Amino acid sequence: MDSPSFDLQEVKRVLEAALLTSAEPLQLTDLKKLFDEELSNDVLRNILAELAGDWDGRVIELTNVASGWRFRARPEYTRFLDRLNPQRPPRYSRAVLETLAIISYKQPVTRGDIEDIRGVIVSSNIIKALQARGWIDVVGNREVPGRPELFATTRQFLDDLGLRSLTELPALDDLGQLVDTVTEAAQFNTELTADDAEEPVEDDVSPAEEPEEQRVIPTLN
Amino acid sequence: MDSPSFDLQEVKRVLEAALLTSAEPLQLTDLKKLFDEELSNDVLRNILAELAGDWDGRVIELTNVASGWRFRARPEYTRFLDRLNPQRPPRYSRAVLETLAIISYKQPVTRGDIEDIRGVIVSSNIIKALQARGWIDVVGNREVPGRPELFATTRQFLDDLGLRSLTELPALDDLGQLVDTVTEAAQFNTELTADDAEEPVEDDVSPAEEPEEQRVIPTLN
Amino acid sequence: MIEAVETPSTAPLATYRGEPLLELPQDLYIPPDALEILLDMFEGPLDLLLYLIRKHNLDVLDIPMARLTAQYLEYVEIMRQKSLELAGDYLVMAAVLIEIKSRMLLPRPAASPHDELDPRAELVRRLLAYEQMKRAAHKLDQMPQAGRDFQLVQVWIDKAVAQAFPAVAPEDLRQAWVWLLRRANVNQHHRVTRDQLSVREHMSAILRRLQDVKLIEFTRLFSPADGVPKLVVTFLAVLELARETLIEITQQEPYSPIYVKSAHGLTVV
Repeated sequence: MDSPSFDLQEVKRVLEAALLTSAEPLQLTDLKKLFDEELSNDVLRNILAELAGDWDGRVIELTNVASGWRFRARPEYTRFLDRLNPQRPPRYSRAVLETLAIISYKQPVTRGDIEDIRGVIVSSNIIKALQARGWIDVVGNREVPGRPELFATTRQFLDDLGLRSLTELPALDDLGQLVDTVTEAAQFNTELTADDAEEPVEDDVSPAEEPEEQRVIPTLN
Repeated sequence: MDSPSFDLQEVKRVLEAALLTSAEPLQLTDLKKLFDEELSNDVLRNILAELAGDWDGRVIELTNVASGWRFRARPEYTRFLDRLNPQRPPRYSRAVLETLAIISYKQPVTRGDIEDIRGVIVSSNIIKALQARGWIDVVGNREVPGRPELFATTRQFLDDLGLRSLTELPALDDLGQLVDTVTEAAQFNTELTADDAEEPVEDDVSPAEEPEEQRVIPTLN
Repeated sequence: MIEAVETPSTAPLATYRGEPLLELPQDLYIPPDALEILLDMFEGPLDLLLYLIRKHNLDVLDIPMARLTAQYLEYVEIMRQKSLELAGDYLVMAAVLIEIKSRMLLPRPAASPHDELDPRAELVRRLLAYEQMKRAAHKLDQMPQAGRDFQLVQVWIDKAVAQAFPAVAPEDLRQAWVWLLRRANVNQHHRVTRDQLSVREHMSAILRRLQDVKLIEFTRLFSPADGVPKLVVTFLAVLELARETLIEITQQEPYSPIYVKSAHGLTVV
């Protein structure tokens, strides 16, 4: 393995075949297994970057998520593809989404923690739905009376959202900002009542763009 | 509908996205559902042929199988991709292993012999599975009423287990503690096999790869 | 929160009924049908409070407790009429609000006006913490999700080429014997010794030959080059086969060639 005796173009083709046919994202360690030759991470990354470039602007794109690399169709084709698969994952209710958000940003949390923040009982159906989706799981128990279960998000959650790590979640609005956004939020709620699905107000808080880390990012388990 | 108001390139891209993301082959009727416009079979077939041409010589190819159109990886990449998911080989059930052990150690045996030892009926599926694998075959019939078939292990069985001869099967004498089967005959025979072990394999199905061995040249068949 | 629990849960209702509804501002009025739809949207008392605060442009840091409490109780009363299940969480909050409101009415000690913790502080903290998560939930929902907003690529590959067979190691067979032996119904006459392997292997080999050629001259079963042990084993195999009537050994007359036939061939012919 002194000089690269292997054909880089062939390596790229094998990688492409593997990534196109794999049901799961593939890590660098997986991809190495494809070859007799020992390929360094750098070489692999370079080829993957090249491959991603080859697919740029086409109907599918190569993405890097928490569990590795995978191809996905570009979102703009979803509206067509939905006609073939009428049953796609539902949009979750706000109750589910709020529970998910609390687990995502505050993990690991108990059901009690979630209830404290939401101010209502968390139905076990919500927890079950998120567990069934493979997005959360139990990572331990808090050592207090009753030993409540601690929930955290899974790698699949990150994969499904196309994220590599929790640090890529949209930044939280900080509390000071919330105090100042009275008017804006009032507007938001008015639109909500008007049953407006778009809810554009939220978007002006640019996600992930803010460099100052004013939030606590739980380390990925 | 009269003149193609739709963008053929876009139609091709949507078809490509659908075929790349579908777990199942897609029929023309499925593919038509993708579009608001009504596309004729001829138009669709032309576009599919064009799409197949675009992918010609690449790692995956568009094929038309009985149940419709689908992309599939070209067969020459299978050997690489097999390395990715070395499916953990399934394990034989205890019934199969016991049957195989009896045939290995007691051959030639009839199904009745196996049943006597195992104490239960031997399902014909077990025998069939072992025959299909090429590990046992029928070497004759016992001349008793019903003329039951006599089973023995094959050369391939030895090859697959990495044995040169049945004498290399694990010795069973150390099982004396479990069942006292040790007789003077066994002792005598142990001496016999002590020398026998060095013996090259007696094989009537000669594998050509050991030229220097002074093996028994099959004089018959 | 803790003080709130101590407040009898019937207290807020009693208080509420003691207060005239006319105090409510006009713009709070929502037609009953619309309200029903609206109520479904509230995820709990905090959500409802946030709605009221935002709707009326109240200052979160200086909430007019009397006004907010009155409005809140009005909604709770309607909810109570619609759905009793909802009442629990909402009633606890009602108690909290009333408790805060009454503490605000108490004259503040002049000694330390600024050190005194605002009775509303905890409520404000909770409202903001909830709003933060509510917004985060909305952002999460906006993110493209696999399956919902984009599809994953899945191209077929023929994997049937090398179908995986169960692997068997010689040791597995020995283990299988141990299982057999451990079973009570193992009979003594099924003893297995090392030698029999060799003899039985040769028995099988001889039978195999006899499948193709029905008749073999006895001596051709032996090859002197094989050495004595092998010759002995082959001989034992022939004898054992004869004993088990799997083969027939014939000789026309003394010193003439001995022939070995499979018993199978014998009966067929």
